[in-house]
Amino acid sequence: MLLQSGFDVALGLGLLWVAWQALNSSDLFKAIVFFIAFGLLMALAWVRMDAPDIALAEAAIGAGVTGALLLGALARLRASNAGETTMGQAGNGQRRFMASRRLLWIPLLLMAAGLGYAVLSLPGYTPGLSAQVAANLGASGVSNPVTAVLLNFRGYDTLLELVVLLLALLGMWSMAGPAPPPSAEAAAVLDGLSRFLTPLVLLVAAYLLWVGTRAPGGAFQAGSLLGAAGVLLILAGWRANVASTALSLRLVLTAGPGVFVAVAAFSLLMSGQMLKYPPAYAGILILIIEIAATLSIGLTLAGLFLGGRPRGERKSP
Amino acid sequence: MNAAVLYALVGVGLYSLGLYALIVHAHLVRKILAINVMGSGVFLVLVALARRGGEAGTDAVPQAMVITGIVVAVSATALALILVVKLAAETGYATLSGNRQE
Amino acid sequence: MPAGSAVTGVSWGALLVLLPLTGAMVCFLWTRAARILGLSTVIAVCLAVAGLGWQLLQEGVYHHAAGGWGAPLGIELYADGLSLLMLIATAAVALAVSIYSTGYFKRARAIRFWPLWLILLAALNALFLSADIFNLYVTLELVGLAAAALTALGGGAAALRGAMRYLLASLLGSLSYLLGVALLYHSFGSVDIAMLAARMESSPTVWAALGLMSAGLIMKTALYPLHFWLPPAHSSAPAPVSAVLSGLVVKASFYLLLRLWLELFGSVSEGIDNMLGLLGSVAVLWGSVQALRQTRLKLLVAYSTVAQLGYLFLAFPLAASAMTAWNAAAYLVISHALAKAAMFLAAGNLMHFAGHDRIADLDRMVQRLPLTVFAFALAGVSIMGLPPSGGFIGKWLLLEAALTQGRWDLVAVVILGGLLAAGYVFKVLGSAFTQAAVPQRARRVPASMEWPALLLACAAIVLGLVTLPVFSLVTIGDAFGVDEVVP
Amino acid sequence: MQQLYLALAMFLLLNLGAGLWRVLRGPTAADRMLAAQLFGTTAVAVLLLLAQAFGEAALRDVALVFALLAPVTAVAFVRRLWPEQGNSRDTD
Repeated sequence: MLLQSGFDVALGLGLLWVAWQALNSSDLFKAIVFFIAFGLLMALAWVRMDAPDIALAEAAIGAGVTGALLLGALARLRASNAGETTMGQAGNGQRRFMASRRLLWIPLLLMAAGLGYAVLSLPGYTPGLSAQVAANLGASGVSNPVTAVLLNFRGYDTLLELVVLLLALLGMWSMAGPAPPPSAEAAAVLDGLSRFLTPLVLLVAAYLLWVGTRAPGGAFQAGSLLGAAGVLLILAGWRANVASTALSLRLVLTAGPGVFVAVAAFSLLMSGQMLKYPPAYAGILILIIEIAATLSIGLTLAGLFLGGRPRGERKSP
Repeated sequence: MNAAVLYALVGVGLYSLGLYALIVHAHLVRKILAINVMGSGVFLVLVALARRGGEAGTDAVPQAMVITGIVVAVSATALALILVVKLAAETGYATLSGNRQE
Repeated sequence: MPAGSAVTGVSWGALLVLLPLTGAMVCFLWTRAARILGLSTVIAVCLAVAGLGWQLLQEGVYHHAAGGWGAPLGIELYADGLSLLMLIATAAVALAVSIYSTGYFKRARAIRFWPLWLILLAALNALFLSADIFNLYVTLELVGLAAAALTALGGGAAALRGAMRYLLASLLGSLSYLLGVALLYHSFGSVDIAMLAARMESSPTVWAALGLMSAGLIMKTALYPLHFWLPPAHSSAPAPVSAVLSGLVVKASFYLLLRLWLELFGSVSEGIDNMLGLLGSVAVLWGSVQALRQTRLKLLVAYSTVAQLGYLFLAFPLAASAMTAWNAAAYLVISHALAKAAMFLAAGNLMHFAGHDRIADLDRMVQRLPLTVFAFALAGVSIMGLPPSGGFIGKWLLLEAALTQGRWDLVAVVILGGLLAAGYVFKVLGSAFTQAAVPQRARRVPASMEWPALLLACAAIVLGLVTLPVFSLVTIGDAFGVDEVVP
Repeated sequence: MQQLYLALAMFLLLNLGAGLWRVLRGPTAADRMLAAQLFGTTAVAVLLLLAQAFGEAALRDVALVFALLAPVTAVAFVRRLWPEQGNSRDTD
């Protein structure tokens, strides 16, 4: 018990310290490395809170995609000489202004204290919805409660959330123009690594998707892994030979939200309530939606890392 | 004080640290990191408080909400990063005030 | 089966979300037909709003349990008169903006515009229909990201900077809101608004949630002093996007604030309403003065939005005469939505025509673009609050509520704000009548861009003539929670 | 037995602190990146220990994902940032 408390206290303090470093390091690259470490500690925190589903999602998205996104953006910022901290560029007046803003910690400390008090003074334990989830789990078509909530009980949220992901890609395409050209040919080691690692990642993604119906895992974790595999391939200089207008690419990108909307519309037509699955078919419907969602999430995340519309003409090994 | 409350307080701390950094720093990538740290703090509060009843209280609903939140956060981060990259390519600065034309 | 039940049998609310989502994806997949597909989707959404309205008139409030589970486990969609009013305003502005966009956006940009815009429309509809505070968080994020992406569509440093500022403000707002959601969920074990309302009781946690959610939504609504992101974003976006941002997007977060205030926090929020009133008053005066000082047309219109949003918050300290004050707020929300969208579309025409938006150089626009200037003037009538416009009714109701409660300070603010608004509207119109020093090149403005502005402005005026139907609409489901007689 | 696993996990967590120190001090970007990599490896070990201590099999999946994805950020660093700054000292 003591050891557990010690672990929790150390982890909590570590989280705060790493977050502070990630936010206030003088060097932006250092800040990003600390942020990647922060994601790692967050995953451990999720484990300690009995939330392995979130730990998986945090690990897959945090370790794979977010870190790569940040590093990629930093590289492009350095290319336009904007990757430094602003202190060097700011004039004296700017600095004084910044200094006055640093006094901000006083009201923020008060706010934090107030919020902390609010958390501590929560009226006694409320059971939340765990009882309802348990009672209806049998009719949901899956036996992992988190997947049941995500794809059945609160499937409407998940539908909208897949649209958010698609929206991010659409927004990026609308402003970014074509993706930057791939960097130099990958060295043999990287090439070998990506050839060796990609199938493994795909295999684990498939496993997580399959296991997600009854144990921690599911479409998001699997999709994030696919996305990470895509990031790896992009980094190794691999480019799909498709124009940005290629219909097949856009079909996969919209597969997740598309299938979800189709199921919603069909159930609306059949039962008058959107996303109400007949219990007998709930399992298979969820599986279909999850497969489509996994593909879309993976391709979207990889597309977001690409940093622009895919180029059509480039051919790579 | 049990572990759940501890983590919830850490979440509040992360939220506040992020808010501070968001206001104080001018570099947009730092602001984006700040938003992400704030988000992690909120997620931590959301999940941790569900366990203040002890080991028995694993509530799947906040966990599912956090997974939704993580995906939303990644989308927002990606969109914000590409905006910064474009802005820097256009103006040479990755800040909101830095400005070459005006 | 009579025609009526065929209409009421359909779940129009769910369609209001699914239709534009489908439209967005189809536009994305079939880019060649994006314009025609997008426009048809918006027309279909307008029909669905009509269907929902008919349904509400026949059967009262609309409930839909997504997934068939119902609260608290599942997500409930809910629509009463207030939601319907917002949906109607959204549909009206959306239709006008969509027609305008067919002329405004040329091929390459049109392909990018339509999917983003339809997702934004779906998100707005979903927000107005949701009765679940976590689902509302997702819709808020969807609205914010879509709006930021659309703002950046203009390209160029100003638009990118405006979009970035807006995105950061919007994310901060939604995260604060989400922390509030977390506290409420753990206080009462539900995220359904009706259930929370039934279990609500005052506690430090609830106050913290109230503060966080209100602050987040106020930030998104751009109430002074959290308005700093609005003028750069709204003035640098493409014209149809500006119209949507100023007309609808800021109203969405205000609507949510109003909902939470009326249904959740009304009983525990003593004293804060006066502060909101004070900030609203400052916003009205400061925003109007700023608008008056601008030399660029779009910035002027954007600052006018800051001022007009201030009026909405004047209703909070007057809530003692609830029906009048909330009716005033509802009236101001929709009349401003129509009038401000019309103004931005008209400003977009002037910019398209002259290639700039310097107010002083608006060279005899009244002869060259009579329809557009007329639209701007009509919208201005509603913004100023002159009869017989919708803006007049809203401000009149505010005055009435302020007078009955003896709040002379608020009376003064309303009147002064109206005078200042007259100042900046006439500043623009004055320049439109005079000859500029430098003769300028001119580009033709297609009819598809002139008429939507004019029709929206006319709608803002007509709104002042149909008060009784609007009032009776709002009473469906008794959103304001009072049984006062309609004034 | 559980106590032993927990004690080991605790020890590794403190080890992470040592890795963090290297991230903090640098002096080159490559040092920081490598420290973060080491960090990932340690986290994998912590996860496996916790999986054993609490009998939670899913934690092994988390460890697996970490182990698989650790190279991604490293490759991103090497491919995108290395050419210009890998060896140079940071502005500290």
